[in-house]
Amino acid sequence: MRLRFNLVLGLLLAAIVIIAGVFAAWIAPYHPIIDADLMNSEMPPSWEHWMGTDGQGRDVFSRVLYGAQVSLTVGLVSQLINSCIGTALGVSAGYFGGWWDDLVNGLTNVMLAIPSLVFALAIMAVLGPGLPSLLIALGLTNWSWTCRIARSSTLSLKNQGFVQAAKVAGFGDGNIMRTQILPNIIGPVLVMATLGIGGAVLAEAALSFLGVGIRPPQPSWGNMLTDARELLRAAPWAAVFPGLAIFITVLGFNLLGDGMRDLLDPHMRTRRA
Amino acid sequence: MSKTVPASILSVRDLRIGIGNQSDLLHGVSFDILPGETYGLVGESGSGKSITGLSVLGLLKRPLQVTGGSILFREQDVLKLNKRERRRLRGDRMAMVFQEPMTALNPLATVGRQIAEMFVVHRGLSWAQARLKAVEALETVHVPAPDERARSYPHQLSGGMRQRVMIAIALACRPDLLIADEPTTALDVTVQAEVLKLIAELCQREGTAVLLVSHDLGVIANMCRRVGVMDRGRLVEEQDTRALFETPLHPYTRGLLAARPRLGSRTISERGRLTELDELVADTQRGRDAPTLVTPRGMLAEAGR
Amino acid sequence: MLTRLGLIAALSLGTATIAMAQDATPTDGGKLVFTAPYGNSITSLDITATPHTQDEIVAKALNRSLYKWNPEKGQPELDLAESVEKSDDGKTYTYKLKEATFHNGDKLDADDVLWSYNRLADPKKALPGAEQMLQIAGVSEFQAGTADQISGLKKIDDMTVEITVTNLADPGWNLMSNYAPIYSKDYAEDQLASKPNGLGPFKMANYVAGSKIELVKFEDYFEEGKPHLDKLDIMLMGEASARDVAFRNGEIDVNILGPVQYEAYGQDDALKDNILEVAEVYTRNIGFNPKVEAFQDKRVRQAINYAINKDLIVEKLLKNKAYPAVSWLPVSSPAFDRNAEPYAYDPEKSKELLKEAGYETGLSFSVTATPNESWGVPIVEAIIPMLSKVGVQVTTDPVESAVLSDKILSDNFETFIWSNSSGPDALKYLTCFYSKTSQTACNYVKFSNPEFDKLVEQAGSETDPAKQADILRQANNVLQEEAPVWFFNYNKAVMAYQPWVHGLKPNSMELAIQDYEDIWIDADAPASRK
Amino acid sequence: MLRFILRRTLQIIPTLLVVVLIIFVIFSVVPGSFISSLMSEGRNATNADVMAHLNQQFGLDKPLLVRLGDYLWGLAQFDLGISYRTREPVWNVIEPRLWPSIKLALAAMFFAAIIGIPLGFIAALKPGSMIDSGTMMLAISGLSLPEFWFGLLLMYVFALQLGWLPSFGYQADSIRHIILPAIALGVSPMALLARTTRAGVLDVMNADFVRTARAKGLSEPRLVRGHVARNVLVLVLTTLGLQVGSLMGQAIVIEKLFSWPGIGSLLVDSVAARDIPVVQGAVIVIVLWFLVINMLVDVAYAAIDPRIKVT
Amino acid sequence: MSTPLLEIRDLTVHFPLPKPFLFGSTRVLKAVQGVSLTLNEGECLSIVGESGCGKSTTALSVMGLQEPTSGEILFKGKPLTGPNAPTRKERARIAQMVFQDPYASLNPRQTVGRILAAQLALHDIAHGSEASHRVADMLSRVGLTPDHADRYPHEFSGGQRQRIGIARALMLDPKILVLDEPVSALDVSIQAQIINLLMDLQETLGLSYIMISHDLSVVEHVSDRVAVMYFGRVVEEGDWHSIFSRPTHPYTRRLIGSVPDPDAILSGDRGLPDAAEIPRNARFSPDVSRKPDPHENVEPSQLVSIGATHRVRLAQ
Repeated sequence: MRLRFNLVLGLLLAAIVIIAGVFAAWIAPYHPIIDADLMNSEMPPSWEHWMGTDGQGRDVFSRVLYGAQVSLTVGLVSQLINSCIGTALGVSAGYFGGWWDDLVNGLTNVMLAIPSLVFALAIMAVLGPGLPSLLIALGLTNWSWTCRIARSSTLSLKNQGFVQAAKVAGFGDGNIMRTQILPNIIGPVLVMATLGIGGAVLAEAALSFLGVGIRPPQPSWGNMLTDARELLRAAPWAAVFPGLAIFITVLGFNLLGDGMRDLLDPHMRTRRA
Repeated sequence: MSKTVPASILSVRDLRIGIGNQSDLLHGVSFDILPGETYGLVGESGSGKSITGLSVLGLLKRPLQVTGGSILFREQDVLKLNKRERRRLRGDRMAMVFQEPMTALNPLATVGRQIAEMFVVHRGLSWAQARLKAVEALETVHVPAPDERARSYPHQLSGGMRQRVMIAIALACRPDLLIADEPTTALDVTVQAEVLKLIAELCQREGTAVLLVSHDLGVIANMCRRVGVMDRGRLVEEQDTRALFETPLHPYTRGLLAARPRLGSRTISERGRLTELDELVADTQRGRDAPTLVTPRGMLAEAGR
Repeated sequence: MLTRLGLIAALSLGTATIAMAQDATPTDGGKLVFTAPYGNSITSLDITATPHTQDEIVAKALNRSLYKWNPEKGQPELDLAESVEKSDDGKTYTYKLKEATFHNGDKLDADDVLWSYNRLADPKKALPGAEQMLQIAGVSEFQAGTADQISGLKKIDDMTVEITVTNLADPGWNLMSNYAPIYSKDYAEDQLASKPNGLGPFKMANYVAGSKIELVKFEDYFEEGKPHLDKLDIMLMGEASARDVAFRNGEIDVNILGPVQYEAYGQDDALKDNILEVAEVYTRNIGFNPKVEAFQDKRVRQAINYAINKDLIVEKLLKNKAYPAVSWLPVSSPAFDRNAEPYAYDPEKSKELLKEAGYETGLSFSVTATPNESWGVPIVEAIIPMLSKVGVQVTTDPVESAVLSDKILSDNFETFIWSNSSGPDALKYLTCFYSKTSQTACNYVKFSNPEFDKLVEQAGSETDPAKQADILRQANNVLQEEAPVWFFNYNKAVMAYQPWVHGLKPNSMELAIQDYEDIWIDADAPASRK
Repeated sequence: MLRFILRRTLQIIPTLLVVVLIIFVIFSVVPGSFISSLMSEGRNATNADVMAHLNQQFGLDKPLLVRLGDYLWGLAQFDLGISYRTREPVWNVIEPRLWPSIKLALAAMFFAAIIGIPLGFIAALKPGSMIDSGTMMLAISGLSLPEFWFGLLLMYVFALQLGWLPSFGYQADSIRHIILPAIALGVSPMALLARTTRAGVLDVMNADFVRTARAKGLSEPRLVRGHVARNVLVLVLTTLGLQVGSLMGQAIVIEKLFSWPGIGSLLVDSVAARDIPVVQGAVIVIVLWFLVINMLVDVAYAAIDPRIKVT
Repeated sequence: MSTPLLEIRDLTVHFPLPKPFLFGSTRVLKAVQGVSLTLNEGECLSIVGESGCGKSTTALSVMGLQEPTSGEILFKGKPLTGPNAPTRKERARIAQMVFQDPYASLNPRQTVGRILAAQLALHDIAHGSEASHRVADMLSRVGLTPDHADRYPHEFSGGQRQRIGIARALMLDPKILVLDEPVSALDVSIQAQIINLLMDLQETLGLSYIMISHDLSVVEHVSDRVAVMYFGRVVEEGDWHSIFSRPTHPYTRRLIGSVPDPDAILSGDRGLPDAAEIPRNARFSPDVSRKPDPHENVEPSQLVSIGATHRVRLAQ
């Protein structure tokens, strides 16, 4: 019951955000950058501007839609990078063990110890603001949990019969990791990634707040929110809607992740059985 | 004659278990256990023997639930008791030993404390007094250096020792009924022998009735005077143990007995095939109440003898 | 160079409005909770070690210099000296020092002045305040290592100092700097950063790094009857929105306002009467790098000036917390041409000019910008749609503030948006566009125009202030015509204060820097301020 | 036990070394320098001679490897170097920020624990119920808002509208000042703790030994107290430790917003000013805090869980 | 005597234990200590013993899944260990393994057909339809139907999975099959089917088995020869009949005596076995009630022959 409810709600919210992002160009009534009319800045929501206009006189609704594109790209791509790094390191470390495992473990600990926001901040300082930098900064700094999970799952899988059987049958280590181990840890890795998407969206907002986010005037929810924080009294809609968008996205992906986790959780499964 | 027949300590009548209102896991099982008697329930995985044992104590996990029938313990239907009354019976009058002694003990508490808890909860002793009793209980189950062991944590003990601790917990309050659910399955064969012997010894001494649930006919034969054979949620046969082995009535029982290689049965000349279960019992015959089930209290005669 | 003494005396505050009742008699006692709005920390309590305004806000309470800036008159005046005598050649000044006491009890004497100025100029110490010493004779030899001490500094007696300068300019402009305070020669130098010892009206009581500085009245302060306050807390608060909440909540007594708050406070009956605004001497601009070919064409630069509706940006984004710029010099400058009109918003003319220059289409450039709300990325965001209407594509090159100057000085930009000092010393700041001024000095756009050069040279050798102002006015107009930058606005600094606060001054140099000794609070102050 | 602590302490060294290296490498290629940050206000051009002298004074004219070597050599002698910005020893810059930072981290964690753990318990006791859904949704909602946004919200509501609490600042002896930043910082670990606790309770409630405890006839309260709570704690402890450990580094935004004089805001300021020695020092402190907390967690494990041998 | 099919010589496997910090030497868990065994063509050799006795480690060493600390394993006289060991692929054609847990031994993400066919492609034996043909063939051979190839493991019962596991092990046509507790996870009724299947396959395919088991009744039924392991060592070894009819080492006796056998109990031959009742034989130092410490070296001892095919460990 809970399972379905949260999972469905999560899926629904995530789907809304994804659709908004993918079809932004078709849905959005205005161009998010060029269609700026300073004369009509800070207009409250109306028929022409469903979510009002911001301080620059741009349509908040359109910018929220295009922002979905950016925020989703940030979330999905950076998590994809994280998942790939984490999984590759975690699986190989768990599978081979030995010095490589020690090395990966050490690196994971280092990554856990350095606050990811600080790390991302430093990388952004090097690469300069902008979407590609952001993807790299967030993609390189958040893989330690995935790595840990991939490693521990691999450790428990590698002594299971089917992995042993593949070894006995003569398959190479790479092949075994790819065909035997990877498909069986994709669940928990996916859960981590889903939860991470929300984290990345929030991290984008935090970095924007610190002045190193997406390159304006490209709209992202983070920099919309940062721009609008001064307008909270004068034009609350300029802040509320991107804030709401972040809220919905993070909530959606978190619910999705939790729901997936419950789905993979043997307790919950027996409960339903 | 009937006056010499003692009342059963446990009388299960038409017990049904399922999820929701469907009784698809246990389709009405009835049996009796007399005071001091060791009764065996044998069956393969999924036959419903374990949930039968658990349901007597009221330990079924959601969403499993008893959907019908009655469980009379000392002539009182425990299903009609409220939660609190039922809890008071548990541990005190009826106790249980589980299969996996490693996970069945709390890893973070000393075994002494886990035994002592029984006296605190059911006898109202102080922890200090209970501890002394716990050491005594460990002594009873032949744990060497009980005083020292009482301070140990479960992980510091071997599997056999842990199962002894479980038995000490179960028998701490001298219950009338002990339900032993595969008590030795996780143990090595030499340890298994010792543990079984211990259960038999203690229960005989205290006159505790035992419901022994096992998949191993050997274990059942060792321990029980009467056996019920379960298959697919039904009790398909119930007999005196010796009779069961000599003249199994239900085809499933026959199949079960035949399918198992017996120690010493091989002849030097050749390595024979084993009889497979489905050669003896057709699928349609499985899990059906057969006329082989004598009565729920089939052994009255013997009890009175 | 010629003296410009008195030239700026006429510095007009034009639009500055002083709503405070300054006539009431100050009462003593109480506590003021001031804010330093340019960050969440200060760099050092030793102002000589840092060039940041944020630190100056604190230093102003702790230290005194030989001169001080008089915000009302708009010129430097003597502070630690009772009197000064100028030699006939106008290059040697003899100061009679005041009786003053340092916080540690030391008395001010001539050696302290010599020691302080020598220390500032010492190249091994690499202090930012060294810039203020350059006018003193002998400093360059001292810095080059050819002299052991600065020849232009002489002690006459314990309370008399003689300073020789290299040109005719009033040394007060340099020596009033808060970055060039007088320290006690007998005080351990390495203690200055943590236990400052100055001549200022307040002394350190408690410093919570990254949070606040608590100061208490210095009883032996040399000005009689001052300071009025018993205590002064300076809160380090960089977040405008947080400051807003704190001010409205009565937790702080003054708040430097950003555009949005300026508008909001102005519309709020409870707040609008206690606002102090002043035209600051900063010009915000977008500088065009001539290394982009199009920017070598005057018509392109003018076209951009025509294409942007700066009045609208000032009104909408800056909420009128700025004055649309005409040319480089700010309205408060004596050389400001009151008859000059700023570039009008005229997209048609802009298109025409671009067409003439051959950039009808295809002109695109990026603006290197910091996140600053008044002269950073938000402004660029606003000009993007405007310029796109005349066919010019603009992108942003957002950078951290630490990187902006780096990129500019290393010529690594197409255009930048910045806020630059443009006063009060008009000649000094127009000289930035002199063709021989290097890019790393302040000719960031490598401006070179013979006509302009001639005017600047002429102004430099003109001794009559009025004539000089005239010439500079012409130069300024040439600059407008040539449009080496997009002239955006002159800053209007705005400070909100609680109604019980009195004695704040409209300081056009930097509004956040106040003469704390003159501030007092009245009986209406809440209990927490008493 | 002592030996364990000693060994863990030694293990910190390589981690720290790698961290120092990473930061060093990153900031050696970062654009902008301490010198250029001096004129970031765009007001006065700083004298070129002064800049050159400064470069020399801080050894910035030396090759990168020499600088790294110097730094590591200093570090080995517990010398963090001299701050470019304040020209004081780095430790003098960091030290006053340490206690406020620790205080905030602990306060945030306290908030997270007293709200998150009970929420998780409540949710797990009736899995699948509306209570479960509700509490978990609440917990996740808490972390679904950007920190600074949530912080501003708290300011507006509790400081401005209700006037209950001060909106900013640090006061050594005041609990009132720490409440809002602690809540703002604590929401995300709170949500995580609620989740972990819920999963942990579900896990433990399904454990065989809880079934044993039920079979022993324990009442639910006794069961939870005697058998569930400690075992859940073992599962939650890791999360708790990791969170306390990383809170110091996560507090950047909150510290900036609430003008809290912690390591995080020092770090951001130092990054902005390219004051590399302080950046290094602050990161080292943050990482040390993380590692030490995790060591303490391991020690706590040994105290709670007899299965873990500390040698 | 001809070269045995497989020969294990003095196999020793040590597992390092976490090193104590700074002080103390590295400690090892001596899982297998000097085990020597031979397997002849067409024979079923069973290794019995209780958990932790080293029987599984021995089997894993044979499969190349565990690197021996010392000793060697020879296949037809050629070493399977050491520098001249065959590659993993080459070894696959020699020996295959059937695993204990039928639920963990099949990749849940692959269809049965893929599980079986993948190795054919790897070894370049058959591809495409030829491979599926062979898979179908093998499936019928182990008592399943060809259409089972399209299903996923979770659609099968435990017994069926074990059949799939056997099929997988046979795809490469190996000479030796190592059976690691092949029926202990199965229900009694299924056990018989699998045992019968294994015996049938051995005969028709001429396989040699090494069976690891703790279940003495199964061992007795299936084996040709039996080795009893106790704490890393072989304590008694011989043909099945000698071991079961004349168990000589006290541990073997105790092991056999502990099996709860209904027939024996019901016929009254034996009651509940008791460790104390096991006859002590001074010659064999049968102190089996005290567990040897697996970390320490046991004093050297050797196996002595007490019959043509029967050897027993003699402690000095």
